[in-house]
Amino acid sequence: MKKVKVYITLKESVLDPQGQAVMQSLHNMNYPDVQDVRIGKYIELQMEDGADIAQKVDAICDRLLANTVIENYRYEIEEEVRS
Amino acid sequence: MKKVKVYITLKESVLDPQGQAVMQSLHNMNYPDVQDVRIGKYIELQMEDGADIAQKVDAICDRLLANTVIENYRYEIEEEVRS
Amino acid sequence: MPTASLEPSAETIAQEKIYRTMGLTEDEYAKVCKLLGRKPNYTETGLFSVMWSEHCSYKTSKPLLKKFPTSGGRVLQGPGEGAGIVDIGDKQAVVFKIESHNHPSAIEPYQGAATGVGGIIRDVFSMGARPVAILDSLRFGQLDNARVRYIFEEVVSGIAGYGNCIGIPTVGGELSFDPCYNGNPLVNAMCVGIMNHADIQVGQARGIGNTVMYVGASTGRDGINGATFASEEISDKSDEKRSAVQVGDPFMEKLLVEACLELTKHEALVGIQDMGAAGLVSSASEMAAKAGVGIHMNLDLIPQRETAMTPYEMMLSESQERMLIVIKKGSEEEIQAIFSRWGLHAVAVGTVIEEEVLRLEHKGEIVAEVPSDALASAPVRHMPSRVPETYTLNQTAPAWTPEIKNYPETIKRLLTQPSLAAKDWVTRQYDYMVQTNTVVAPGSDAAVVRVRGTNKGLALTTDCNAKYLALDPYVGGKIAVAEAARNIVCSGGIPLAITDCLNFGSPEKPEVFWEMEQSVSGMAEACKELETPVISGNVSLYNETDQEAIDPTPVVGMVGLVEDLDKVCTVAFKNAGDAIYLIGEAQAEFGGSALQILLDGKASGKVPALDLELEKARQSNVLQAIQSGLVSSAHDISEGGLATAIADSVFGTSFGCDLTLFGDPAVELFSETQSRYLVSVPKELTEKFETIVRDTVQIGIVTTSDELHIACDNESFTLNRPDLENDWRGVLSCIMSTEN
Amino acid sequence: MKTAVIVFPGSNCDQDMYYAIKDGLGEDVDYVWHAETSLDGYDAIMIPGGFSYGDYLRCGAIARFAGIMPAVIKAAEEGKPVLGVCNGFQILLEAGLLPGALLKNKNLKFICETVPLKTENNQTMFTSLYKEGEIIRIPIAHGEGNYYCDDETLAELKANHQIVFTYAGENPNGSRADIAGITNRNGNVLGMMPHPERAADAMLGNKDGLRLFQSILNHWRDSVHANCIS
Ligand SMILES: Nc1ncnc2c1ncn2[C@@H]1O[C@H](COP(=O)(O)OP(=O)(O)O)[C@@H](O)[C@H]1O
Ligand SMILES: [Mg+2]
Repeated sequence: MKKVKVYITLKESVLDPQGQAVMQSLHNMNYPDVQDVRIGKYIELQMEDGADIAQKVDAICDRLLANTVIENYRYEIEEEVRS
Repeated sequence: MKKVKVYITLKESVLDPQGQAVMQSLHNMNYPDVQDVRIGKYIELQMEDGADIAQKVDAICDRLLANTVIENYRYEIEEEVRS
Repeated sequence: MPTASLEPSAETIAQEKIYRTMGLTEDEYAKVCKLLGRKPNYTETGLFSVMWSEHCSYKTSKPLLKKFPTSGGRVLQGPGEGAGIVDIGDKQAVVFKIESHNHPSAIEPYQGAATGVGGIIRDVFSMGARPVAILDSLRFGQLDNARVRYIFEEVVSGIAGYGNCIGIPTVGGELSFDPCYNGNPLVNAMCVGIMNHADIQVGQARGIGNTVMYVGASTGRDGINGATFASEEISDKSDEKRSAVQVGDPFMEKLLVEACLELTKHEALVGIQDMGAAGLVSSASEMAAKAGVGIHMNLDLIPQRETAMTPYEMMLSESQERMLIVIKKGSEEEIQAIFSRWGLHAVAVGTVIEEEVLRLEHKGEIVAEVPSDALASAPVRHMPSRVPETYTLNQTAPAWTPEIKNYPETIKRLLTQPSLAAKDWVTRQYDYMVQTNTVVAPGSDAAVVRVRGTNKGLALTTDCNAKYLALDPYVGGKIAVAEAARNIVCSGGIPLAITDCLNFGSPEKPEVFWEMEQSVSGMAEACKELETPVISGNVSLYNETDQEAIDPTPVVGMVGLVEDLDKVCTVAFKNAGDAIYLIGEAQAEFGGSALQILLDGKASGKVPALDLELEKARQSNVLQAIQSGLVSSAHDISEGGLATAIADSVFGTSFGCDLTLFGDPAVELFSETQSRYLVSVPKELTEKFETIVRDTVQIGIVTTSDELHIACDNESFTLNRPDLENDWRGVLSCIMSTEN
Repeated sequence: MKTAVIVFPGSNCDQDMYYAIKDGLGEDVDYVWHAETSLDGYDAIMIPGGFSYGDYLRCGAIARFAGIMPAVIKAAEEGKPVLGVCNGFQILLEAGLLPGALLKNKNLKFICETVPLKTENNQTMFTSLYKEGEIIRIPIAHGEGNYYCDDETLAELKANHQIVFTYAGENPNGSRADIAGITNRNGNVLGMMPHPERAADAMLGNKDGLRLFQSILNHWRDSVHANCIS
């Protein structure tokens, strides 16, 4: 079993109203040091291992998890640590 | 200038309807290998450096970014690579 | 009886008085022991502690609730089931109920409010009705407090998030702000559904040998002890009870609505109930107790979201979007097919048994066995009551009289109080149009929703002026019901029945209990006189922070029937040249008025008097005039008096008015004397109108101007509608967008 | 004309669309379940609003994998009118039948209100009964209606007259170029955030949306007529 961590971020050219709003609040809350905020998604998948796992993750991201018109994605495949 | 990467995840016992819906859809799309999906947030902050940056990030997460009633957060502070 | 390894034994629970931390009193624990004939184990103690909590058992409020009239010509189902049912003709019925989610919303406002909406919707469709509308009655502290703004913002988002997604329009409600709610917001949600008489369902587990099925979301550890929590005061320690917060899944509930409505048409269905507060234990024990049977349930079969859940956790979990159904033995597969079409699982988890017990099996052992009716019938608590000193003081205080120098300025200040300002900032976030039946959208006295396929409509409102109740809970309780009825009448509806949500502080305080008694008496009397029985309701006690109770806030949700949709009426003026009439005379009654709070900073003195006979007569006259098509617009005079009523009637229109009043201008414009209305009538119909409504005077006409000219004795002034409206509309969005 | 209203789990404006066509237009209409695979026999396809699959992840993202979607794509390719409203628009974008994407409203809140729209193009099968430039009032009700596309796409949309409706008053959601609705290149697939089906009933006080459905009906009648003659 693997743990796959997927990070989805808005493309740079796309305005991020949510990030802007958070930044505005941070300024109001007196954190002027924050100069930019971008909000994306962080998705964890538990997947069965297999030779083609990377390919599968790519396909899953392309087809479902990310909308490549506006988003980029990257991911890491980690060994699942059993507790 | 530092880049702070914040990962916000739902606490384990908290229901994740989004993750459930995505998993169901992955199964329908014929990816039965995916056994669990949890959806969280990934936030990037650009912040001015300072001795107390970690403290500030903690405060920002506690006060605004994460809803600590149902969410956990962790973060990494990275040197900003200037392009 | 065995217990899960880490749980304290029955002996330990008794010796170390663990039952007390679980919420049972000494007396209650003794009674449990007596009922069982032995000491309860951990799971059983848990079952009793939630089922006997105030939230589930109404143990302190039950004696009061008996005062309410609960039956009447049209009532098909009174209190006791998921929701009440009232006949609306054509073999159709309206189903409704209101419920609080105050405590969860104080801790996690988005999810607290969202799951409050989800819960009340389940109550309505579990009766077999299709939910057609939601109303929300909201009260928050002062908006200059950042935490209050956060709670306000998130509560509204949560209601919107759930209601919009599930596709039920949120068509009305209330919104007000007062420091007494600073630490304890009130979030009450009401759901209204429509059904055919033939489809009425009950939450009963009839038929020995029948199958008990579990449908909907799987069970997790969320919300364990939520019911007990809702019966405690909010304190700093509340944050530690965070497991008490559940997350809602409106998508799941949408599927559940559709599947359950399909199910209600199936002859194999015997009973259905939602798993609300106290989840499985309350649904199972109530269904069994009502039918005089027992249920044997195998907990290994309960769909579980988390690993290693104990019987205690499973039984007490408040995971959302779950239903318990009882079906005829042998029809399991057919029923499963209905649910699987909607992507849901239905699992057989138990059987109806003759012995009147709730018997729980887990991993091959019986882990709990308690009489089903014992769980559902907590010992009633009779609380002492005492008249608060403040009440006596207010009754004897000299009447407060306002001193007004600048009338236009006072009107503007009044209209820009957050409680009186436009609610658009909130209602714009609600999909109030989905289902395309919303004939009157938020912004008028009552919302009106069409009954599709007929020319009838339902008029819906929630009301409660807690300031009146704070001064005089008896009269205030009467007014809450009367005002709701006025709002229905102004929309062209016949008041049918009410649901109520009794929000109070701790009943253990004699003064609070007195407020409860008085409020309920007042409401009950008004319900009797106005012939609007109470068909469902909810009690939310312990609404306190740092020992300070909220103002008594018994919210009234009322439903009326509009028999002819072509005669629907709203507050907005419709035609220039229409005559403006005032119905009822103003007295110098300012106790608890919006003007008093604005100018004096607090409510004091005697509240406006209410004569129920006069109230009823006026209502029937006004309704008759509306039904006869004589009225262009109608608005009751409530908070803020005539001044705000006039403003409400011109806002959103392109009209102005010329008004001439006689008497003390402060009284004429701002008094909150009851049973009064502002209506406009087409010129050619004024004579007919005056034959139906007698105690009325024409005070002016509707004009095409942007200005409101008002003359009263020596005062005469002009208001500019666009300016005033601009200020009024901007209040909430301004507060909510600029500060942080 | 026989119309299909596609029902996804979580659709909630399906009935509204159904009644607009049945009662407003007086034409034949069926609900078609998302798991069906054929739309043969239907003359027009409606993808209604709502929250398909809860709109979890991204609006419309999950719905586009439903069993019915290949049939929707086929109908679009055959030139049948395909209308996606609100969530339906989002699904059409996710399915690639229309260009661009929708982001959260700029104020980050759900917005429900009736807004003025300008008819930018009345030469489509959806808008022939509106006048060029006509201002109509149609309700919006969405949290993610902020239309986004890149410069190149925007230029194409303009060049091909694919922008059919724009917000005529204040832009409520921050959409690019005030876009409220666009068609594909062929002009037979229309996606729009505003809800014409909510403005198709006099009892609710607004019939501005009904003409959109009447336009579709006229187009269908003309095409049937043309087929008969040929
Ligand atoms: N929280 C809310 N949710 C939905 N609608 C609301 C809410 N608060 C107020 N409204 C609507 O705003 C309008 C004015 O409310 P209000 O001033 O309380 O009316 P009234 O005094 O006549 O009861 C009503 O149509 C009411 O339903
Ligand atoms: Mg009113």
